[in-house]
Amino acid sequence: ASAAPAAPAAADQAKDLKVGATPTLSGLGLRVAISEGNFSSDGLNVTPVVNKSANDAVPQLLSGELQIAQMDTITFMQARSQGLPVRIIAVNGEQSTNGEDGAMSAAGVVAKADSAISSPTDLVGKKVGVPAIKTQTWMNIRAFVDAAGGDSSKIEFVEVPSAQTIDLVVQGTVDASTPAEPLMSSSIAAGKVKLIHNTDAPGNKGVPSSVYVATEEFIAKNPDTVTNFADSVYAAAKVVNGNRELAAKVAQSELKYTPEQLKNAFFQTFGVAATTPAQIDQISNLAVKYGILTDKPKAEDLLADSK
Amino acid sequence: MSEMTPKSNTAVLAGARTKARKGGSAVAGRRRVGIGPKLIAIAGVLLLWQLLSVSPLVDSDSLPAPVTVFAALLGLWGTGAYWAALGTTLQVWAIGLALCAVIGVPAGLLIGVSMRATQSTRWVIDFFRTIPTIALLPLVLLLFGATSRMEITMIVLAAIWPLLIQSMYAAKQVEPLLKWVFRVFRISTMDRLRFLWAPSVTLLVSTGMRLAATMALLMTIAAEYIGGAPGLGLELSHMEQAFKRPEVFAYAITAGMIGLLINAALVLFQRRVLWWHPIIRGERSE
Amino acid sequence: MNNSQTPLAGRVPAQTDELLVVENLGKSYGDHQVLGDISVTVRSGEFMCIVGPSGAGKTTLLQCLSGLINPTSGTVSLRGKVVTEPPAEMAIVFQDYSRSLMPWLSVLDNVMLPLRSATKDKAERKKKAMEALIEVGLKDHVEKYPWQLSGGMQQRVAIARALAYAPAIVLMDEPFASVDAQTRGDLEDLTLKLKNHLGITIVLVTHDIDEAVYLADRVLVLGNKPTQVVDLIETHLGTERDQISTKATREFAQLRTRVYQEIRHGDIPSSAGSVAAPAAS
Amino acid sequence: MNNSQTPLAGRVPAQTDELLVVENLGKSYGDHQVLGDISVTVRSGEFMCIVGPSGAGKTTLLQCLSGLINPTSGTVSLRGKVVTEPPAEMAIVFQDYSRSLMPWLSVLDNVMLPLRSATKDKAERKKKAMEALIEVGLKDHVEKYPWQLSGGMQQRVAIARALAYAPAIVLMDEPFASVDAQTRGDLEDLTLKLKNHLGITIVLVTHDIDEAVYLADRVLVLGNKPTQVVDLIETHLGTERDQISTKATREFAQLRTRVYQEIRHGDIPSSAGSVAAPAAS
Amino acid sequence: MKRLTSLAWEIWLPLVLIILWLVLSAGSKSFYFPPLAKILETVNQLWFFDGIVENMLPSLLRILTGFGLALLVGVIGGVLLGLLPRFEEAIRPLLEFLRSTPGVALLPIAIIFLGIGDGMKVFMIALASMWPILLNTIDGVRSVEPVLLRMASSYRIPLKDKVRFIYIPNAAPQIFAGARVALAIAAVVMVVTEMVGSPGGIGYFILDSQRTFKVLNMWSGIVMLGVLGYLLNFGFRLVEARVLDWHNKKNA
Ligand SMILES: Nc1ncnc2c1ncn2[C@@H]1O[C@H](COP(=O)(O)OP(=O)(O)OP(=O)(O)O)[C@@H](O)[C@H]1O
Ligand SMILES: Nc1ncnc2c1ncn2[C@@H]1O[C@H](COP(=O)(O)OP(=O)(O)OP(=O)(O)O)[C@@H](O)[C@H]1O
Ligand SMILES: [Mg+2]
Ligand SMILES: [Mg+2]
Repeated sequence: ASAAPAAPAAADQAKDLKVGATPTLSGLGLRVAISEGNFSSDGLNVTPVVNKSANDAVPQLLSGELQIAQMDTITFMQARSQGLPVRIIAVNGEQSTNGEDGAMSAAGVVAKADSAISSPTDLVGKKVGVPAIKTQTWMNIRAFVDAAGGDSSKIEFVEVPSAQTIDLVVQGTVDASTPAEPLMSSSIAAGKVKLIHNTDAPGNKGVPSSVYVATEEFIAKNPDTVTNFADSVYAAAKVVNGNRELAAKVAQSELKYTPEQLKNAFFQTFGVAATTPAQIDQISNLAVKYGILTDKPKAEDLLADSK
Repeated sequence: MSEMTPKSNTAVLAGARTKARKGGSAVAGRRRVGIGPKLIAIAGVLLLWQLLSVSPLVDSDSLPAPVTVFAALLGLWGTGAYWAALGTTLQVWAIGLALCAVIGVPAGLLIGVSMRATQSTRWVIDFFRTIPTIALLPLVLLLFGATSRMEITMIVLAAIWPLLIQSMYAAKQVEPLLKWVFRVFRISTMDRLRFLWAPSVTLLVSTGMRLAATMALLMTIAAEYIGGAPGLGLELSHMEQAFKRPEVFAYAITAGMIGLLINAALVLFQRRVLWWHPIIRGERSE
Repeated sequence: MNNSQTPLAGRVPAQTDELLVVENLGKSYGDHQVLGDISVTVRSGEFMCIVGPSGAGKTTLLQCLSGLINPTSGTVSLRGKVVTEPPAEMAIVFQDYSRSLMPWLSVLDNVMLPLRSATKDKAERKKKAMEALIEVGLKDHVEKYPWQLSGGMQQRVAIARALAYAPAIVLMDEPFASVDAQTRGDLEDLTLKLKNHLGITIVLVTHDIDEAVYLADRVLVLGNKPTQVVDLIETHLGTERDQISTKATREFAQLRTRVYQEIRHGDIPSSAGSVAAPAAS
Repeated sequence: MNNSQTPLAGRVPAQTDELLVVENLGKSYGDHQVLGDISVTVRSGEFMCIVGPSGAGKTTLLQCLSGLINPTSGTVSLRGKVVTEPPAEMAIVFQDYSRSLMPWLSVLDNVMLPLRSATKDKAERKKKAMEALIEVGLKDHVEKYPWQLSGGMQQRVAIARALAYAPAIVLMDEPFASVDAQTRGDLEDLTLKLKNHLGITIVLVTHDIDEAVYLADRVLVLGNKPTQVVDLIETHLGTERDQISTKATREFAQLRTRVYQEIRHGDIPSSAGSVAAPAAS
Repeated sequence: MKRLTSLAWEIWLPLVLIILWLVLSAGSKSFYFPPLAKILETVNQLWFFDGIVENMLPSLLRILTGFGLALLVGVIGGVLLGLLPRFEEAIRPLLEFLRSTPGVALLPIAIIFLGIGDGMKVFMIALASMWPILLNTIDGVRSVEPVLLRMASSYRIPLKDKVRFIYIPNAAPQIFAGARVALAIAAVVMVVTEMVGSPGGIGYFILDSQRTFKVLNMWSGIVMLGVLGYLLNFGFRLVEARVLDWHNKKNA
């Protein structure tokens, strides 16, 4: 990492960090890093703070209530595009697949088990529930439907509370919806729904789906801390990626999931190294294509270590 | 003066008690409902719920059966997290509500008394009270973070309106002739507050208090739920994230029961204080 | 005392007995003029009775006298000072007595309440209140609440409240309307006693002409539309009066006939000024 | 008609003129017994006046008669049928008239309200209400609200409401307490006319003994503690009465003295039964 | 003249506050608290008049139906429960319970039965905003002057007339107080429920702007919501001034 001009001495930098993270499986990376002691071995004292969305995290980053927060990449880009002074300091989750048919991932589009919908193109003209419109999930669905030759603009998207996604499909209120893990796998196992397609964008495997961000001010004042933080989460990711047992253990103890829920769960992969401007561009291209962003941001402006 | 304040207060309350008992056809005449009908009503609803949850109308995972929910509740009662969350929520709720009362009631009465004040504040009140507190959450988070101060701010922003508005209307309901009596006998401002205003506005204000208490509770939980401050709402949110529907319902039922208890206490208070009011005297109406 | 209202400013006011001076008083509710142009002076220590048809504006006049409502025109002054607020030395018994009692206070507390500012000692307050309640015959009902009392009893509570306040002036609006003949006589004599022994000035509105003549030093007869002073009659019945003997006198009979006719015709009868009108019954 | 109350069951009831029969009526509020043991019969078409000290229980008795409150002991029956709720043919004028009017309805609407169920046609209702209001002299105030009226005017609204209802029986609780002498006389004559020409049965509570004697066919005097019937006096003053001449008769003077003394002593005077008591004044 | 003074009294405080806000926020650099001038500019661009048609009208429709329903159910239910005190006491625990149950638990149930369309939204608005009206109506019905009730039963005024001419007018001041509180609640619930289902509505607009960090848009939505609230209240006040005319004059 390149040091900012006149970087403060390491001793003056923040060591006690409050880090906002989602209370879902995508927030597992941070919990693993804590429980595996990666932070403490780097001299950091990290307290996880539950943040349900980036909307709650950003004001707290600005006010100094939080030092670092985890959020999905698209939301981060939206914040950035509105001029908020935040940057990516590390990758959290990565997209686990290239959107191959039938592959499980962190979330997926499901329909009722006996539904006529069986492929992405069948979604055209149907009512699909997403957590929110113009977000990453929504964008990815459109991307793979278009890639499969469908016209994604003809899908009727509705917003549904994440806890209700399965109910609404079973109920028939929506034709398909997008549960996240572990709800998706347990519902499929229960025979209620079937997987149509995961919510990964085609060809974007390894692209960061969620990132850790901090304010520019914090990054400038605490360059070493930021580096240490990134190193710690990458170290933890290396351990937990592919280690179902560890992942399940931390998910049970820190995120209150039950063993039954996690039985078939898919654990997403966490980033083990800093992202590249090329990967960032892959996402921002899609975001611009689907109108989430009006202008394509310069990847360098988004990353802390390119400053 | 100070010597008599508590005394005549007790006198009033003592009067309340004796009257409530020996008040002849007046108070005693109003037959109160025992616990029986209440239990029957509750049992009826539980039965309906149970039937609904096992019926093919709804998926049993969507609407867990009451037995499942109560089993979950019993399970939660065994955890320290439940009680800690309950304690935190109640504490924040109490502070928030107290603030609402301290600001809302006097302000509402003052605005209600004066025509000019009513006119002056009309636009402002109408404007601000339609702005949903939820929309202000990021701003409040920016100012206070996910702390109890954030919660209290949210509570006050949401729950002050019932008290303010009910107090405004209460102030306009004071019997004009009694106001004259107090003017004629040049009764001091303190006494005027105690012996004219307090009894006259109690009904409307205490109903405002019941509304505000519930809104404050809901707001506390909502703030914890969305904003991530510790308490019942956060626990509920955890359970929801973990897709533990019975526990979610168990927490919701906890909130419902708190509301029930708070309101029962407030109704009891109302009955105690308003024993003289036709509403409680309940003279034969039919 | 502020004297700037008198036309002859600078003159030291003679120790006049003019207590309440009403000058060209007029009062309208909206467009509806109730009081026309009333001028009258209540003397210190006198007992003035006001009579007039129902709806004439007696209550309105009393409310103007007390400063509870502002006249549309003209002024009321107490000892030369314009009245805008109820003066400290004044007590009122309202016509709508039942609404003027606080349902949340017992009879005793209702009577004691106005005494709080003047009498700091609670026992003392209670003593005064009890005395007044005994005077009006409610000794056994002091612990009850107003809504547990009969109409006449409520009215007597209102009277007791005014008496206990020990005012210099009492305005009473049909204070005996709901009490029985016996109690009424007793209360009439009680008010006479207050006037004679304590020097309290009393202005009393009544519909009972006998009562007006029996009690009053002067009877103010109101009438016409808008309401004006029809007559102001000195009774000259002396200080000591008695329910039986005073009412049996010829003067009494003449006075009541005169008042009766004045109210009936809303105007001064032809024989006005003298007391020569024929006595009825 | 249900006749099971009469002791001689099976006997076909003679076309009796017993309308309201009160038998051994007692009423307590909590421990406080107000009415002792009252038995009295109101005849069809008669005018009965009830007098008695303030707080004696006149209002309570009237409320028992109407079935508004249940007696603690004894019964009230109307045409042989026990009264448990206000009978359709009965109207009441309440003592607390100002509270018995709805502040949110105009005077006219207040009077029209009870007519809604009997008279479907609104114009007809309005006509009846207006007639009653004109009778009580409120023609010009029908559009006002009760709280814009003087006390006496409010009381007359309450009277008009009862008249417009065209009942067979009217119970009136001190209905003229707040109106002036002139209006009072007119209203008294109006009620007499109702009785004489329309055959309405009237029970009227009053504190004015002259009024009681002047109006009544029989005067019911209440007294004692707990309250009992002290006397029930036939007046025998004839059907046609006149404010001046009737009140000037010797019988009238004797009757009023008798009633006065009975109230005063709460008991039948030594000379009771005869009408030989000396006339006062 | 009288109208002018009363208008002056009504607008001085809002004017002062707006000017204060304008001045104090003028140089604001804070991301979340932009200058008022900019907010007003955004209001002008976004809302007049496309935004009003697109977002305000659907919301207005929802809030009006929901609030109307709440009024209807609250008043009718309040009168019934007010007249049946024993029944009311029996079911009070249930009502209090329902009233205090968080929306996060009620919303799923409503979604199960009513889906995610306008039906559900209107239902949630009505359910949440009904309580103040209900409780106040019960109070108002119960506090009728006893003498008035005796009068009514002595004239055998039938129940429907009693309800119409005695109970409801007597409860009217309280009902209005409750309805005002209800309107505020209705707005909150409207915003929250618009997050579910098809996009659209002013609440959705505000929360979506928030989600995408378009703070100016968010503020413009808040301002418009305030204006909407003011307008609703204004309409409401016209009704109230007529209905409670007697009350205001009597107690003035
Ligand atoms: N608040 C008011 N608004 C409008 N008119 C009113 C109001 N108060 C009184 N009036 C009118 O003023 C007139 C006089 O009323 P007031 O009460 O003074 O009469 P009064 O002489 O006391 O009559 P009474 O002997 O019946 O009590 C009446 O015609 C009444 O209608
Ligand atoms: N609700 C009540 N609770 C307790 N006591 C009551 C109640 N109502 C009346 N009383 C008592 O009953 C007695 C009789 O009252 P009532 O009103 O019948 O008297 P009244 O003869 O009509 O008197 P008045 O001529 O003064 O109107 C009084 O002593 C009163 O205190
Ligand atoms: Mg008067
Ligand atoms: Mg009485």
